[in-house]
Amino acid sequence: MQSYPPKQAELPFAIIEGKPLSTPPEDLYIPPQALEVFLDTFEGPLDLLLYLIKRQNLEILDIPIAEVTRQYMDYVEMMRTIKLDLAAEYLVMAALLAEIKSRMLLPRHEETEDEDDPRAELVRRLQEYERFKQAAEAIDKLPRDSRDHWSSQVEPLREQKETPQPQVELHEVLLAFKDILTRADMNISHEIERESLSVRERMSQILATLNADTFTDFHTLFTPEEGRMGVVVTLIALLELLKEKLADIVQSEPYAPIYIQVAQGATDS
Amino acid sequence: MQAEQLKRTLDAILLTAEKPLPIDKLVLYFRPEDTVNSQDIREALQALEEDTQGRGFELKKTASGYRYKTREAYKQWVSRHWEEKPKKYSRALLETLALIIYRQPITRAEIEDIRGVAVSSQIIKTLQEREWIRIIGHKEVPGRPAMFGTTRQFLDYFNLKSLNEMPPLADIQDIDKLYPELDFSTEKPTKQEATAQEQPGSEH
Amino acid sequence: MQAEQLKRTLDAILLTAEKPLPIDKLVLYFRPEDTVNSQDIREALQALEEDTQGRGFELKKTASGYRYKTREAYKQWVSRHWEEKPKKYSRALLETLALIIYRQPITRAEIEDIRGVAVSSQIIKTLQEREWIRIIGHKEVPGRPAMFGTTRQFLDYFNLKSLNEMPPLADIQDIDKLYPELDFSTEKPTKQEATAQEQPGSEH
Repeated sequence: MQSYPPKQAELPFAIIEGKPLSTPPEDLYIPPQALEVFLDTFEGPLDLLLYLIKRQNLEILDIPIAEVTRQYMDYVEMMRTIKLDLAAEYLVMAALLAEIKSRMLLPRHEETEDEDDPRAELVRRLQEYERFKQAAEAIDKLPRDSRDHWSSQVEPLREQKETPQPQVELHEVLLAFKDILTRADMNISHEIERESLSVRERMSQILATLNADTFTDFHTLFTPEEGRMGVVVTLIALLELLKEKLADIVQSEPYAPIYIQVAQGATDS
Repeated sequence: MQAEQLKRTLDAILLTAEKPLPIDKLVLYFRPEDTVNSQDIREALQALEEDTQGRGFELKKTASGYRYKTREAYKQWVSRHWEEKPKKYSRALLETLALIIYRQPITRAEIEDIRGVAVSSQIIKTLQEREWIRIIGHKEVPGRPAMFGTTRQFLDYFNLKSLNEMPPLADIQDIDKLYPELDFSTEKPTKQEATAQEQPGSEH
Repeated sequence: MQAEQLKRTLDAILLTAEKPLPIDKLVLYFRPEDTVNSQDIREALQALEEDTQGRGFELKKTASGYRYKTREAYKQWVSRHWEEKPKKYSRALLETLALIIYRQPITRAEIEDIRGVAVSSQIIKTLQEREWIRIIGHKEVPGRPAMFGTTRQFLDYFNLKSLNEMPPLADIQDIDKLYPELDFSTEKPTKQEATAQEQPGSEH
């Protein structure tokens, strides 16, 4: 084909293997419904750029910067309009693209011919990122423990000797829990503290009592000797189990005995 | 499935089983298209038993099923695995334990959710072997994951009569209040504190 | 100890080991009166390896030593032991891991530089808790950031004897050579590194 005249100011929409393209292929765009999962889908601006380039079957070494920039900006704009929390990195990249675009629009002078292509640094970063993206995929395919094979669990026949168990102080457990609370967000920590321990404990006790195949009489779950407090705790625990759908309550007709059973299909271990 | 392939498959299953497996459980490891029945399994197990003749382990049948065990003759050497001093429990194990204490009944996925990282099977296994936690039921969600709770042995070890004697969350959070930069209760501080004052259960 | 007895003893030891065992650790399982040396063990291991030919498991040698593992061919059946599917790792985690593998020692900032996006603390924590990575030093720049590297456990987990067994990184196309007709600078043509293949560092 004829050699393409090097006109800096007007880039065609895309150059694929030296051929200028003036109309965009059909499958350029991420469908709008996919926008919601945008931030989950892309591992950052480099990943998004790679996607845009690959979708157009463009040569990474010769990115039509104007078009890619336009698409990239479109996404960033859409992200912002639906108020997704856009990581700052996306905006930094937007600025960089805009800068490269403007530099490419500038006519080049003879005396500055040793200047690099303004895209070179970006291309280098894209290529570098792509290598590790591929490496990550290769790593995921390596056979690994507990997914592709498992280590022997053969039961040892051993001499009767007491092996000392690690000692634990209660405050160590509490310190560990404090750490969790510190790390967990408000939502979770709030949820944790709403429920009282005695109710939680009673929930476990009731669940352990319930038999999968038979009904348990409502009354037998209560121990009057525990006093009013204990009965109330049992009742709250029971309600909590019902609420979390861990147990079912059954009454065949009004005034008939009330039975509790493990939630449909559940079996006690 | 061919007899030879069945034998090797059973070999792999038995090698990694954490408890003895009876034939009716072993059948469940196979899909319909494997066309494997109890009789096939019985025969394969017999073949495996013969194969282990010259080895350091054997196929033991007990009341609850089949399991590979090392042979008596080698127990003296095998016991050396446990000659080291007891190790300390990891942070991950203590955090998992704390969550089971305060959030029981709780599934492994829920623990992972709060901790934000995967909980290794080894941790759950260690806690179960120590008899500090046990499976108290299964949650009615896809996969029917096991729910864990604490045991009487756990209470005994820590000299507690009941979980009520565990410090309430308020106390644990007080430690946090010394470090306000941890932005623990910045969002809705009053609601947070109001609830935190409650003793577990006592006000109900 | 006779060769045959040594072989079976090792068989029993390896079947019940909770981690891979190297030869120098295996030697410690024997008493002086057993008169067993490294060379005896090496030979016995080789014999054991041959013995597992027709079985559902194999003797795997990884960075930390020898361990019996089920063969991949049977994973579909063996995985039935567990209700839950094995955890999938996110792309973010795998990419971070890839960078640590191939570019160690590397700081978090350097990882973020190449990925073009922040690395969450959670990912680093998960990788550390799995003991796949560890801090191997601090970079002598302001802030002295931690530098990460992979561990022996990582190699064990992925059944590698050394990092050399990792597939090499993909080639980088040379930007200047491929498109000479583009208006690239002709003055300094090979700014890009010409060496395409990169192996991860063999030491860790």
